[in-house]
Amino acid sequence: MPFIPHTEEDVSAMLGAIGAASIEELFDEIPPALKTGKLKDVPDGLPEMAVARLMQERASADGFWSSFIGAGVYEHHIPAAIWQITTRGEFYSAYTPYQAEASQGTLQLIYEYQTMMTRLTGLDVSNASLYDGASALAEAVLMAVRSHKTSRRVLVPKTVHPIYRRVVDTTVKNQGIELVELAYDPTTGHTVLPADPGSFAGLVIPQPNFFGVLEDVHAMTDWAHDKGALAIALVNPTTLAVLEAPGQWGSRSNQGGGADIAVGEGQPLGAPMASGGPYFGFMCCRQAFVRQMPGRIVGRTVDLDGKPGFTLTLQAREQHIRRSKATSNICTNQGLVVTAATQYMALLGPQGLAKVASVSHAGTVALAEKLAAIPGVTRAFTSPYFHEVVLKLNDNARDVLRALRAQGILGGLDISGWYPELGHAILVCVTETKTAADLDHYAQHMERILSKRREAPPCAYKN
Amino acid sequence: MPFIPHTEEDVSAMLGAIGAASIEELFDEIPPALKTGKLKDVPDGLPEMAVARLMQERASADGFWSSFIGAGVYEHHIPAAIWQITTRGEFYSAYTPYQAEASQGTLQLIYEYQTMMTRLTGLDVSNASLYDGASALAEAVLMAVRSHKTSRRVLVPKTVHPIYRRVVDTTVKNQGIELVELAYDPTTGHTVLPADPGSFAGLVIPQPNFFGVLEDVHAMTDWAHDKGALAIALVNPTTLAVLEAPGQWGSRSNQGGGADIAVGEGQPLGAPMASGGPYFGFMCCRQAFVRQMPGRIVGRTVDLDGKPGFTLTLQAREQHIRRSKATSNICTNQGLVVTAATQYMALLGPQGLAKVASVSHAGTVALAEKLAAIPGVTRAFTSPYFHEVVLKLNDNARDVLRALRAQGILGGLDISGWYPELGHAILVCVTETKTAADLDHYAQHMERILSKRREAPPCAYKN
Amino acid sequence: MLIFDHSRPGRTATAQLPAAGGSLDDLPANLRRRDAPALPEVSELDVVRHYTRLSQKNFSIDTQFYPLGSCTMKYNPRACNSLAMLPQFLARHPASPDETGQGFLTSMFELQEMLKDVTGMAGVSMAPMAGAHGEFAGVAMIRAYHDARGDTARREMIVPDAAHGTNPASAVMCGYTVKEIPTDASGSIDLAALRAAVGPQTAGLMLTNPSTLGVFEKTIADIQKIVHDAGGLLYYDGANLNAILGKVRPGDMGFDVIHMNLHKTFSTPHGGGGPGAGPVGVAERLLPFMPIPLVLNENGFYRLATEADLPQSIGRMSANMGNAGVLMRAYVYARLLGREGMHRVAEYATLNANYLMARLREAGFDLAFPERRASHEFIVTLKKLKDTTGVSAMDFAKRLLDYGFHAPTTYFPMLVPECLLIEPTETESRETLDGFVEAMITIKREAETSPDLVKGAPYSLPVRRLDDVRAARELDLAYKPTA
Amino acid sequence: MLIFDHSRPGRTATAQLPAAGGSLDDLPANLRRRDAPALPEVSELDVVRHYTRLSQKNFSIDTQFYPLGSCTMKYNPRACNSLAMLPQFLARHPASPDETGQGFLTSMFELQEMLKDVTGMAGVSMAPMAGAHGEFAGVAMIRAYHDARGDTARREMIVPDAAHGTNPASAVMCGYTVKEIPTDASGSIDLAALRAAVGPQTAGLMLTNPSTLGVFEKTIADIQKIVHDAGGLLYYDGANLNAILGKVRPGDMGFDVIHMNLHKTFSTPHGGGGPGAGPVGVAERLLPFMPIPLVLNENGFYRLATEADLPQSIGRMSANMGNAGVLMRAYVYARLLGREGMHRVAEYATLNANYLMARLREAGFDLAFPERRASHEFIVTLKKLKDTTGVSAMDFAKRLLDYGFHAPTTYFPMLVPECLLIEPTETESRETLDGFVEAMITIKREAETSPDLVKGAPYSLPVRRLDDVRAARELDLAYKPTA
Repeated sequence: MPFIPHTEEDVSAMLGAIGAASIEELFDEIPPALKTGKLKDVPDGLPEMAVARLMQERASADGFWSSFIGAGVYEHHIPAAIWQITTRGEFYSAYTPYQAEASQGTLQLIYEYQTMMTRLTGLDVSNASLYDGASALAEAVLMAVRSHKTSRRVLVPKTVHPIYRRVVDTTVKNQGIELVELAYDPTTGHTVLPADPGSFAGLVIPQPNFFGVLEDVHAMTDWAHDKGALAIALVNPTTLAVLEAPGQWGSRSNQGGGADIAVGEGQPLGAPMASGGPYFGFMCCRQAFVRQMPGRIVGRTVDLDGKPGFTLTLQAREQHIRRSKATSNICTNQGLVVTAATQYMALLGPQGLAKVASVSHAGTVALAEKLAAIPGVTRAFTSPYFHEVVLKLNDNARDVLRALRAQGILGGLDISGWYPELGHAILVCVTETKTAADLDHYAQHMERILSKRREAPPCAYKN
Repeated sequence: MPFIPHTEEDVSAMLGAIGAASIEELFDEIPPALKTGKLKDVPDGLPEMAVARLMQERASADGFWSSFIGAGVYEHHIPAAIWQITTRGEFYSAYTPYQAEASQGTLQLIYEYQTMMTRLTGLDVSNASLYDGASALAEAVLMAVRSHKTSRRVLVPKTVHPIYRRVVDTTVKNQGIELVELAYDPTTGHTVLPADPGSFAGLVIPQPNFFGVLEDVHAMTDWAHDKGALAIALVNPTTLAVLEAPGQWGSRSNQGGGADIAVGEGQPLGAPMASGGPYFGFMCCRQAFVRQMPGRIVGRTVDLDGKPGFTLTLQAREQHIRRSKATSNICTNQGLVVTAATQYMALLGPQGLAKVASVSHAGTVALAEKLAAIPGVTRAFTSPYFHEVVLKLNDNARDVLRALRAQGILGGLDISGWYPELGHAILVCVTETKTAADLDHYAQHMERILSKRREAPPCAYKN
Repeated sequence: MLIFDHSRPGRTATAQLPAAGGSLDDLPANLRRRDAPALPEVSELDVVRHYTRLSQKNFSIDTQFYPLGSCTMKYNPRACNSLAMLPQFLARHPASPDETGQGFLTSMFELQEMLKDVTGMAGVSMAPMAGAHGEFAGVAMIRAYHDARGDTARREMIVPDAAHGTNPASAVMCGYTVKEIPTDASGSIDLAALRAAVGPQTAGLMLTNPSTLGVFEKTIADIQKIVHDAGGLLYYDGANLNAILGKVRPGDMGFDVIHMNLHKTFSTPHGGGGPGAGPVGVAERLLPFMPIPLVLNENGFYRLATEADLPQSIGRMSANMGNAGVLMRAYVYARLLGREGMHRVAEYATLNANYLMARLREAGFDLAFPERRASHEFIVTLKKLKDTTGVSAMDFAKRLLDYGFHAPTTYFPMLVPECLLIEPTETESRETLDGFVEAMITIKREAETSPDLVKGAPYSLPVRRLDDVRAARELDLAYKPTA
Repeated sequence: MLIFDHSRPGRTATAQLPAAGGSLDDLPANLRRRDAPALPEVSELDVVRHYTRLSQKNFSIDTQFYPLGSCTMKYNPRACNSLAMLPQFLARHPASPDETGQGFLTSMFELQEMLKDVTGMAGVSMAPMAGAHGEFAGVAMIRAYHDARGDTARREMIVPDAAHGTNPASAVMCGYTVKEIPTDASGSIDLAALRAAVGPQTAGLMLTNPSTLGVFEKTIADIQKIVHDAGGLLYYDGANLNAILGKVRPGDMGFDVIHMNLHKTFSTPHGGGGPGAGPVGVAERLLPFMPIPLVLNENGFYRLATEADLPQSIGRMSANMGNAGVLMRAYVYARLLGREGMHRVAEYATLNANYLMARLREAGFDLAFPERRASHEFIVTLKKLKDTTGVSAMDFAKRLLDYGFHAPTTYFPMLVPECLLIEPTETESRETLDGFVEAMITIKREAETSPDLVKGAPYSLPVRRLDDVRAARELDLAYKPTA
């Protein structure tokens, strides 16, 4: 019996102690008519050996690709140490640190994580993480509405990742919150601030935005504050090594200005792409809003002997105490991924993270120049971008990407469906994992494909 | 500087404390003329990211194969838990447990390993492991000679792995020890005991032998003992789950008979094949010979409070104390692989190991029958075999194996060079990792190849 | 020592930095960061040593028995971890075309199908990333259903008082008001109260079965009828699914929607508090509302469903497809267990719980519901001990840590005073349970003879009892060096 | 608790057993086992929990500073482990054709070339599986060389008294007698004694440089000339290669043969005592005698050399190609370090050693060779402390464990009384070294004021001081249940 240690002798001795004749008898409070027969769609159990072979075959079938897709999830180098330590049993198989004395490892790590995130974002406090970047943005919207006394409207630029906007919508729509979409300038790719926004609780400020374009975060922050609303930064943590911290946004950041809340996707900090997760969302805010922040929070305190130690705190906000009055229904964080991310930030440090950001950016610039030199490829926007760029093609994006795929290249994300006004447009990203040869390889094939030159069909295998 | 934590400030402060002007000054006792210039054949250092990509490309180039090669190294399923635990830093990066109090993890594990090995072999004591099976055999030969008062001759059947015999030769030849080769019966594949062997210190008894053939270990053990020599068992630990333990060999095993020493290759117990290592050799013996046994040994004792604990013991045999009078020059074991093997034996248990052995054997029998049914393939020997079998081909073995390789199959080991008297012969092995479909796939291609039918050439890739 | 204490200006883990240089000169100066973020500046050895040592300060399943009620801390098979982390799986970008992920998507589809089978539901979406996330999705589907029918007056969700706090919290997030109903003395829902509570305002009832009191709702058929007759839907909180896996299916009990905690029943790692996974299963009438994406099988080609496939979907829960790697671990677990293994889960979890309950009862502990069968968990109440010795459930729990056992859940469910909610799970051996009983007996004796000893526990852990009040009052949530 | 204490008849880790059945009926009954071997019968959780907990009872580099002299306990980069363990590498059978292992063999060939470069030797074979195994190979090559020239009277190997015990032991295994020569007061070889020792009987001299006393043999040029002039060969024991990597090469010093400990200088894991790897490098004249296999490059195709390629080889050392996986780790390490990294190894190892020596001297510790530079290690002698307080080097070492530091090597080299041989390695930070100095000072003070405290150490580990005498006298080498 996989994972069940009981011998026949155990079972009979235990039933004896209980005073039951059979295991089945222990289920005598379940109405017999409801009991399950044999399951139909669960196959026979397999030994680990067989499952390992199956999964190895499936992994081989999926293969490796030269990917230039970003769009919120980034292929960064993950130091080997990180997951070897993260998957140690003591981290991997521990529960939520409710028994603080028996969980100082996890608790101290989260405290360190919180500290690192406040330093990256330039804000006062951080929670222990949320599900992912999109849900973190949704929670930030809810938090802005809770914090704002009067308005239930939040402004969300169209330059925010389209799926993030859908997640926010799913999350808040039943609570009578109105999401107002802000347009972007078709030339620059910048968000356009409306002349007469009406009253609103918060403004979401993506930096860089979904197009990779750098928004004028200072002006946007000041504008939100001028209107009495909260500034919600949506940021990529890698870029924070070199781009201004949300806490420093705006002209009045030294007077307690700056963004009020910063959220984002933590995946770039050491989480493998893994078809979508697990990642984690981060959330930081100014001290004033800490009691409105959802999710777990770890604090430092002392023990009976006065020795420092760590514990979950501010639990009075949470659902297991406040129930229907809770700040949110969230009662986990993405602990294991945060374990990895904390090590990632420690290993990379300020120098390393800045280098990852700048090398990735330089790669994107180099590729964009190579590609834009090909007839039929142009940059969509004129503004400075970071690390990711929108290119317009003179051919169907889906077909071009498919042709690239035949060469083992995932050439970017087709965003024509989300932004039909851009025509055939792809969002292309380079990270530090790509060499100059990788960029050349991509550009050569793009040039060939767009010029409609045929290549001798290779094997059915990608090379 | 990879793996060097020193900042510039550290270096100058440390040089200050030393009273040196530069790091170079610390090498002022080295004659300047001898100092090294720039190294030539070491390339520039690469970041982990680049090395990871390089190694992943090399691994992909080597690929996966459907292998039917055994010959002393066996593809068994290795439970996922084992190497995840074995590579925990506390096992992986610990030194030899000289400071016993700070090494109870490793020491207790080795004590458990020693216990398991004595139970597998039916002998009294085990050391903490040796380099590999071949070198363990060489050490057993030396040990037999040390234990025997008069003879420096040891009988080694030709049915012992040819490379093992070479390793023994390399190891013992400078010590005036004579190795006497014993022939085998060309029909049965059994070792033939010579009528007049002369005086000898030990007889090596392989079970199963290199051909997979089961030797009459009882008769061989009795014969060696009758001649006043030691019986040295050379065994595959997996097979000991179902084949008689060396300690029980011979008709007088209940009167202290049985093999005197048992050695073998530990690889089947959880070590990946990994192009050859690291594996470990095991060595067990009767209590009477414990002080002649090379290698580390762990014993159980008590601490100052009378609490049980574990420590290296019988170190007085070893080189760091006895120097030129030492039992051997060995001062390591294969600790990390033993760490894996101990978990393997615990996870499999007597039931599991017996099942691995019997399923592997049944697979070999099934494949041998399928192949022997093909015109041009015959079994080389008539005797019962275990888990591995010699097949004679009516075509060049190397060419046949190459043709199988084009189908992704490694069809066995060509032993024609070592045993020219067998003609075109291959040694074929099946383990529990192979399914019935794998066996059919092999047999179908063997049939096609030997019948000289052509197949449409596939891609240059194996499928 | 914090990682920041190891930091020295200029120190780096060089092997982890890209070799190439990169320029940022094309960026507007005012958008660039003025001061580098004060992340630790440490060596690779510093990181490895610091976090390896930190890990050793945790209790975990891999090191201790962990009978934490309602959390299902069972063995997380190591193969689930290594197979979900095969390099190709990890390397796949979530926005890659479905063609490049058939291995992954096949696994996901098969998991979906297995989850449908074990729950008896008509459809499953694995988008939610935690139990509470699944609850939200489930309640949102209930609301979408009523709204789609124009039945918009149903704005009240009924929740038993013993429910997890997430139930009312999730209901509120969907714009519902919560009506709480009481539990009777035997630990069952008070049917009369339920009858009184339902009406045209009822959106549904959220129920955990077996309940958080560790007992099966024997009147589930009646409950189902009352709610459905009133026009409400029935929500199954899958927190205790492990108790009935393979024995009785929520779909067969008449539930309309269910969430599962794969980190409980399907043994994906708890990871110190996440990531989990909270797939939702639905009955036929809720199929159109499932959150996206889910996996579709089109003649053997697997693809992620989009808004075009489910135009009435409640929408998306995450930027991608939930906690995919957690789902992969659950898939591997399901394949290892297989059909027979699924049937065994509830059986042995229940056997272990009832055995432990019997032994503790025999040892003189008071059970909250002595007349009931334990499900996979049960409740001991230390009220009498507290009254006579002053030793609380919390003291008792802390002392267990000294004996090498993680504490059971304390003070939940709130309606039982000084309670310990104990869930041994099916993967623990009889010897381990016996060892736990020994420790319980010893501590009881200590409480009776030297209560201060117990009140001062723990003694053998990295820290002694921590001051939670101070933690909440003098907030210290991020390290600030005292310059 | 031993794993055997968890064993119960009939318990198994079922997921690890093959599903199929197998028959053994075709085997002769008398060759089949009568009684099943009494291996543990435990669950997978039992195994994971037991060995995870056992691991926590170890000190290791990943958890503690480990200044064990002559052992080079430096950080083992985690990438070396994971990249050597890529699934395809692990799955390759050693007898597979070279065509199926070009990725592996390319790596091995490049490692060979790098080892040649850093040692200045003409050829390298990586067959030996440990340092002592490499010593054996090296001495065997010396013997093969003399024998091949018919120079068979050379049957004496000269070994300094400070040498590792493996040196004389390896020489004896090759049929040599050992002649020991003394060390002078400054820690150098006594040249006069060496001159007196050499002659037509001299096969060679085995030398560690820097020596085990932690100092460089300044007269290496003279030593080399004396031995070579006498017709002997010069053996370099690479145990201390980390001290000179990238600064001076054994080949340039005139050595004819050398072994390397990759588990020291190339940072492959010590693994609780192995596996290591002990490649040998040789000068031109010993090339024909190298152990096989080694890797040949034939126009970009890599293959393992056989007996046909090296007919005069001393032969094979293992059934396959040595500890291949260890070599892979060393290869990854070498690529991570690269040329500049190699040059830095000795520099920073030496900086750390001299810094630690200076600080301990300043703190009042006696150095064995106060007038000499430390190489990558140095010796403190506690003779005076022992004489005045009774606290021995062993007591001191055990007390260090209580402070969270692994002890230095004690009582080696034997010619320095009450010695601690201290090797910090290049991967430790100044702060760690300072912490160690603090502990040393504290213990010295304890020894002077409360010597019994130190003599009773350690106190904070899983066991207190163990009775080694009893271990050797009342041998208990395997568990036997007391029935």
